[in-house]
Amino acid sequence: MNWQRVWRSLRAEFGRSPMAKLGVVLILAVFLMAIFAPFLATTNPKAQDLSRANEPPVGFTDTTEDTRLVDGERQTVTVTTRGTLEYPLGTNQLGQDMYSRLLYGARTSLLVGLLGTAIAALAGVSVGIVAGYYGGRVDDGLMRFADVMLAFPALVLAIALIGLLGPRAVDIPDPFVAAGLVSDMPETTVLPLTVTLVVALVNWVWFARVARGEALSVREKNYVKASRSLGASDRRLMLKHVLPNSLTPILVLATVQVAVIILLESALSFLGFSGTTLSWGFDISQGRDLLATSWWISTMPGLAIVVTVIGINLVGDWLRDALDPDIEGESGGGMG
Amino acid sequence: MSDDVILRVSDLSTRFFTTDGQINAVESLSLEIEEGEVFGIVGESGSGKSVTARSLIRLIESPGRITSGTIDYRDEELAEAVREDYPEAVDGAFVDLLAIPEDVHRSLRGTAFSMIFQDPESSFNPSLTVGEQIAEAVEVQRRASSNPRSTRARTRSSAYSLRSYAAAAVLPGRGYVSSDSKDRAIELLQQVGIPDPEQRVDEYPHEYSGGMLQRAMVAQALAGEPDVLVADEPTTALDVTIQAQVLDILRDLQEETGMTILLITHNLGVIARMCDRVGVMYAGEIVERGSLGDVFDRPTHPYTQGLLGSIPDLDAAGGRLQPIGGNVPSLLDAEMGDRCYFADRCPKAMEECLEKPAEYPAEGTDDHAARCYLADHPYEASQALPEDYFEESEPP
Amino acid sequence: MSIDDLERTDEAAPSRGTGADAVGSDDALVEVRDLTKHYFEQDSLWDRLLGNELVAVRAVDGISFDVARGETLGLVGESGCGKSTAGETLLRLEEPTAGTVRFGGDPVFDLDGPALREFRRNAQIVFQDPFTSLDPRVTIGETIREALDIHGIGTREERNERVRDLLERVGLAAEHFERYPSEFSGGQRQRVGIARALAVEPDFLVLDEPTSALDVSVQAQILNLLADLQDDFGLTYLLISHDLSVIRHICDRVAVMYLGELVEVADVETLFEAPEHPYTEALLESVPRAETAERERDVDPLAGDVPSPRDPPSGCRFRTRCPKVIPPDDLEIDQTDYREIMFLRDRVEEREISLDVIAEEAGLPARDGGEFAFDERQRDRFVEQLRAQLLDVDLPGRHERTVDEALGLLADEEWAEAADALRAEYESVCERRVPELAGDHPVACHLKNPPEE
Amino acid sequence: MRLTRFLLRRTAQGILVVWGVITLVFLLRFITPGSTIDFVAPLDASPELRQRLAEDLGLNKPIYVQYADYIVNLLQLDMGNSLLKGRPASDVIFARLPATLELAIAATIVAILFSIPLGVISATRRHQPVDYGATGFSLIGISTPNFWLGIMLILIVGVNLGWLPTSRRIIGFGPALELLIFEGRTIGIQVWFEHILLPSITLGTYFTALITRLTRNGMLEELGQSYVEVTRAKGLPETLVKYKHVLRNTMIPIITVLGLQMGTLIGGAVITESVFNWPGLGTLIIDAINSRDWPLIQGSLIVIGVGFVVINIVVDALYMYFNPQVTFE
Repeated sequence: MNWQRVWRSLRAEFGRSPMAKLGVVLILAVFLMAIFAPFLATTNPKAQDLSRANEPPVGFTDTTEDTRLVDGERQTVTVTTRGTLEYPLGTNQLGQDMYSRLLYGARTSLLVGLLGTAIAALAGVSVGIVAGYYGGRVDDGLMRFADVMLAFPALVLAIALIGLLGPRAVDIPDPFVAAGLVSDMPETTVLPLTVTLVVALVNWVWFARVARGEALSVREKNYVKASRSLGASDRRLMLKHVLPNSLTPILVLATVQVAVIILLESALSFLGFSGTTLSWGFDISQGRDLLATSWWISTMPGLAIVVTVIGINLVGDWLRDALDPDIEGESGGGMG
Repeated sequence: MSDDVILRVSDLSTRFFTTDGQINAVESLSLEIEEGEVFGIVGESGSGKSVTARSLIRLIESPGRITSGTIDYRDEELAEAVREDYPEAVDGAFVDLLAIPEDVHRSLRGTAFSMIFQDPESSFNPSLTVGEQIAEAVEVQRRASSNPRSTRARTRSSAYSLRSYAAAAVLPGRGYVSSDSKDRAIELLQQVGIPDPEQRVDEYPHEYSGGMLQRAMVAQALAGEPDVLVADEPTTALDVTIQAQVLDILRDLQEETGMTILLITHNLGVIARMCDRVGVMYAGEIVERGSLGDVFDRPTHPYTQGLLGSIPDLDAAGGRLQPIGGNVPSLLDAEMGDRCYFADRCPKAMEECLEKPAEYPAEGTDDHAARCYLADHPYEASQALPEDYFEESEPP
Repeated sequence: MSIDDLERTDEAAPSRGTGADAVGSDDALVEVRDLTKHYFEQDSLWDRLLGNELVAVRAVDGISFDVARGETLGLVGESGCGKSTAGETLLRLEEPTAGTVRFGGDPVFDLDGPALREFRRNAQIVFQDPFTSLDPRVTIGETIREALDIHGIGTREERNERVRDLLERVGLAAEHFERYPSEFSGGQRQRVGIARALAVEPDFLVLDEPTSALDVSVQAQILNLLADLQDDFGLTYLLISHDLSVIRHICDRVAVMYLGELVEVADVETLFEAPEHPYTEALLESVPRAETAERERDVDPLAGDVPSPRDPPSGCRFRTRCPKVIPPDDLEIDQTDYREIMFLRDRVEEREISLDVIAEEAGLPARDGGEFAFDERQRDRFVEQLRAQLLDVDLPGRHERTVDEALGLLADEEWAEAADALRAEYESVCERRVPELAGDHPVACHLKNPPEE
Repeated sequence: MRLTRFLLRRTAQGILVVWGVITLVFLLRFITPGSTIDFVAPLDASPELRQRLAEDLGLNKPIYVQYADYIVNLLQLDMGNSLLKGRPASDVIFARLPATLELAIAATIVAILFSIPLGVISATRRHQPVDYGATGFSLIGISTPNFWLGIMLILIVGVNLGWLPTSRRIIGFGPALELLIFEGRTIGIQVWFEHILLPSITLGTYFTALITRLTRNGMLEELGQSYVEVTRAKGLPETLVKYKHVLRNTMIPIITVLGLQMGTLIGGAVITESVFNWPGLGTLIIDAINSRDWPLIQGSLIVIGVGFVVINIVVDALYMYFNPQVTFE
C-alpha cells in the first residue's frame, strides 16, 4: 500500500492549515473526555440531589422567586443561588451534575457516531464496490433501491423505525470501574443499540453511492484491465485494486458521516427516541421547559455537540484538502 | 514588411513557487518574431513552451509569476496612447507588455493578440452555446474598436460589462449583446469551414466533434482580428485527417490576413508544414533557432539533432532509431546548476558544458544560432566526457 | 520459466475456420473472424420499463484478420474507429458481441478454467496511458510480480528474483522494486508496463498505443526496446496505433480500420508505397512530414468528420467523406462535382440546412405562420441563394437543373422529396453495396473490386 | 422538447420510487413487534371483539391481499381512519401539510437569499476578512444541531429579549393573504411573519451554511478550469468571467447537492416543528408514532416520500436547465 504518500500529503496539509490543527485538537479533547470520563467526572452523572437542583454554572448567579413557609406564613422570597466549583456547569432539575453528564454524553455520542459509521460503511462499501464493479443489472437494481431508501428523509425514517421497534440498549461494562480504578461512577456505559443500528441503516446508502461511483471509475482503469488480462479473479481485482483505490473518498465521507450521525443521534435523543438518558440531546430536551429559569441545562450540552461536530468537520476538510478526492455529492452525481 | 519585428522577448523568466520548490519553467528566454511570419517553438513536454505562450498573454496565475524580462510589442498607436501614463513601458514604437497595467493589457487580448489552446473540449464553457462564446469575443473587439485606440477609452470601453449581462448570467440562451455579433459569429464559423453555421451557432460544445470545436476555437481567436495569434498545440488533440483540415485553415487565414502566428507544438511535422522560422526549446530555454531549413537540415545543437533522429520516418522503411538517452529533466530549482541542462543526456557533452552553459552569439534575427559550444567549433571526440560519467546521478 | 518454454508452444498450429480467405495466413497464432463488439446505450432497468429502444454503438463491426507467429501486425486508425476495443475484445477483456478468436487454434471465447488461465498467460497487453495503467497504491515490483502470484509460478524469492531481472531487462534498475509509480516518468512507467506483460512469458502482446503518451525522444527508446524484446523472446505483436510513422517503423503487416471495419490489409511496404483504399491514401497524405519540403507538399485534407458509430452510413462507411465516391455508371459527371452533390445530399438527408436564415439572406419575407409563401420569382431567388450557399462548385447545366429541382423542393420544405430527387439521380454503388475485404492485397473498396450488379 | 421528455421519464421513475416507498411503509407494520390488533383493541377486549375488529380492519386476510387492498385504497386517496383522531388520515395529514410546506419554503428562501451571494463574495475575496467570516459562519452553521439552535433563538430572542413569539402558528399564509387582499389588513401577514421567522431561521441556517460552502468551493474549483483561461485570453472583463461563466457552472454541483440534501430539509422540518410546536406533519408523525396510529404513520410517511420525489424532480429539472450537457442516461 502506498500509504506513505497519503501520510505525506496529510502531513503537508496539516502543516499548512491552522484549521486542521484546531480540528485535531478538538477531536482529541472530546475523545479524551469520553474515554477518561470516570476519572474526569466529579460526581456520578446519574446521582440525583434534589436539594441542589437547578444550580447555575460557576461564576453565574441565579435569582428566582420562591414561595416558602417562613415562620408558618407563605412568603415570596427571592432566592439567589451562586454557582459553585462542585458543579462547574451547574445542575439540572434533578440536581444532576451537568459537567459529569457532559463527559458521559460524549461517550454516547462517540460510540453511536463511530459504531454507526463503521456499520454503515461496512455495509455500504461492500454493496457499492460489488455493484460498481459488476455494473449492469446488479448495479441497476441497487441504485433503484437506493433511490427508494433516499426517498425517506433519514430522520423521519429513523424516528419511525425506533418508535416502532422500541429503543433497545446494551450495557457495556466500564473497564475502569470494573478494574476498581474508580468508584462511585456508573458501572456500565449504555450503548443505545437500536439507535446505532437505525442510524447505520439510514446512512449506508451514502457509502454505497460513493463506493459504487469509485468502483465504476476504477474498474475502467487500465491497471485493472491489465490485472484481468493476467488472469486475476474478480475477488482479487476488487480487494487488491478496486477497494484500495476507492478508499480516499470513502475515508473523507466516513469522517463527515461521523458528524452527521452524531447530529442525528442527538436529534433522536432530543425527541425522546433513545435508549439512554446520558446523552447530550436528551439533556437539551430536559432543559427546554426551563429556558426562562435555567438556561444552562440546554445550552451546555448543545455547545458540546457544536464543538465536537466542528472538530470532526475540520478534520474532514483537512482530509479532503490533503487527499483531494472527488466525492459525489460535492461535485457531481444527481439522482438520475 | 518581413523585416519588422513585431514581438521582441528578452530575458523572460517565469517561475512557479510550489510547495515542492521553485520551478523555473521559462529561463532567460529571448526571441524576436517578425510581422507576418509563422514562428514555431518546438519542444517536449515540460520544456516550458506552453508557459512561454501564457507568459506572452500574461495568463500566468499563482503560484506562477513572471520574474524578469520584457515583452516588447510594436504598435505605434498603443505606444502613443500609453506614453503619457506609463513612459517607462514605451520604447519608440514598442510597448513593454509586462510594464502596463492589467486593464490596459486586457484590452489588447483578443484584439492585438489572441490564443488557441490545446484541448478544444475543455476550452469552451460547457453551459453556453459555442456561438455565444464566439460572439463574446466579437463583442470585446467591437467595443474596443468603436473607440479610438486610446488607453483610457479602451479600458473604459470594455463596456461589454456585467450590467448589460445580468440577465444572461442566469438565463441561458439569451446572451448575445446584439444580433450583429451573432451574425459575425456565424460568419466566422463559416470561415473556418463549419457546415451549417446558422444552426451550429446555437449548439453547445458537447454537440460538436473535437475537430469542429478546434475550428470554432480558431474562429473565436480570429473574432478580434488579432495581429498576433499564439497557437499552443492547436492540433495535438486531433486526428491526422482533422489536423490536416485545421492546419489548412490556419495556413489560408495567415495568407489572407497576414497575421503573425506563434505556433507551439511538440510535433516536428506540424512545424515543418507551417513555420518560417523555428526555435527549439529545452528545459525552459531556446537552445537553437533559425530558419526552418537551418534547423531541420543543418541542426547544430545535439538536442535538435537527437530530436530529429528520434522520429520514425513515414516515407522510408525503418532502421534503428537514434533516441536521446535519459529523461526530460525536472525543472525544480534545487536540481539546476550553472551548466548546460542538456549535458547529462548529450552524447557530445564536454568538460566545459558542465562549468558554464554556452551563450547565444550576438542577437540578430536572421541568424541561425545555437546555445552550444559546438556552434562555434567542430566536435572532437577526444573532448567528450567518459561514457559512464552520469551513471551515478541517475533519476529518479 | 525461461525462453525455452516459449519456444515449446505447439508450432504450426493449422489455421482453422475461414483460413482460406484473404486475411488468413499460413502460420497464424491469432485468428480473428468477424469480431464484433457493440456497446448498448439506454440499457438500464428504466429504459426497459419505459420501452426505450436499445441503441447500439458499433465500436467493432465484424473484422477478420490473422496475426502470424513472430510478426508485428499494425492496426491503424483514427480515434473512435474501434481499434483499441478490438484489441481488448480479442483478449477477452471485453465480452464480444459476436465472432470468434482462435489463439494457437483454441477458441478464446469458449475457454474456461485452466485453459483460460493458460490463455491469460500467453496473451498480454501494454496500455497507452502509463499513468492509469499502474495501480498507484502498489509498488512497481509488486505490480510486475502480480502475474507470477496469480499463476503461482515459483517461490516468492524466485518471483522477486525474476522481477528484478525483468526490471533490468526493460532498462530500469533492480532497486526500483520498492518504488511507487508516482516516482517515475511516463517513459519509465511504460517500461514497467512492458515488464509486467512479459513477466509470465507470453507469446503474444497487444500493444495499445504504447508510445502515444510519450515524448518523441522517449518514444524512440521504447520502440527500440520493443524491437529488441521481440527479437530476444520471439514475441508476436499486435500494435494498435494512430501514428503512421510508428506503424511503418516496426510493423510487418498493417490493417487499416475505419468506423469499426477494416478497409485495407497489406504488408507494410505495399501499404505505404502503394495504398489502394482512398481512406488509406488520405491518411498517409494527411501526416505532416518533419522535413523542409513539407511546406510545399500539396495536401488536400479529407473533408468532414467521422460519422457516429451509432448510425453508420450504409454500404461503404467511408463514402460520406471519400473523394473517389463512385458515380452511377450512366452518369457523366466530374468527380469533384459529384462529391459536392453528395455532400449536399447528406445535408438534405440530415436536414442540416437552415432554410430561414438562407431565406433571410436572399432578402425574402420570413415565413408567415407555418410555411413560406413564395411567389414564382421569390422561389427562384431562394433556389439561387441555396445553390450559392450550399455548393462550392458551378455545376454543368444538366446537373444544375437536377439540383435546382431538388432545391426547389427544399423551398417548399419537402425535405424527403428533395432527398429522393437527388437519390434517384445520383445514388452511388458505394451506398448500396458493402464492399468486401478481398483479394491478395485485401481492400474493401468498390474501385478495387467492382461489385457485380 | 428535451424538458418534456425528461419530465415524462422522470415522472415515470418517480412513480416507481413512490411505489417502492408505499411497499416499504406497508411492510413496516409487519416488522414491528406486537400485533397490530393489540394497539387497536381496548385492553380489556374479549377475544370475540378482537376477532371482529381484526376482520373489520382486514387484518386476518393474507398479507398480499392486505397489500392489494392497501394500494387500491391509496389510489382513491383513502389512507384509512386515524385511530387517534377518528377521522380519515388523509384529512388529518392534508390539514397539517400547509404548515410544513410554508416552513420548508421559507427556510429555502432564507437559505438561497443569503448563501449564494455570501459564497460568491467569499470565493472572489479569498483570504480576506469577508472570506474568513463566511467560512467561519458556514463551518459553525453545518455543525450546529438545528433543534439546539432553535432553543437558543427562543432563549435569546424570545425569552430574554421578548421580541418574537416562540411557538405555535396562529395563522396560515393563505388566510393571512386573504385578509390582506380582501380586507386590506396587514395584521395577518404580520402575525404570520412573526411566527414563522424564528422557525425558518432555525431550519434555514444549516442550508445557508451548506450552500455558502458549496458555492465558495465550487467557484474556486471552477476558476481552475481551462475554459476560464480561454475566456480571459479573449479579453473578457474579470467580472463577466466570474459571474457569467464561472458562477453559472458552479450552480450545477450546488443543485446536485441540494437535491441530495432535501431529505435533511424534511428531517430538519420535523424537528424544528417539534421545537416550536409548529402544527405540521413533523409533530403529527411523532404523535402518531408514539400512539401507534398506523394509518396516520403510513399516510404521513407516504406523503413525505411523495413530496421528496416531487422536490427531486424539480431539482433535476433545474439541474437540466443549467447544464445543457445532461441527457439523463
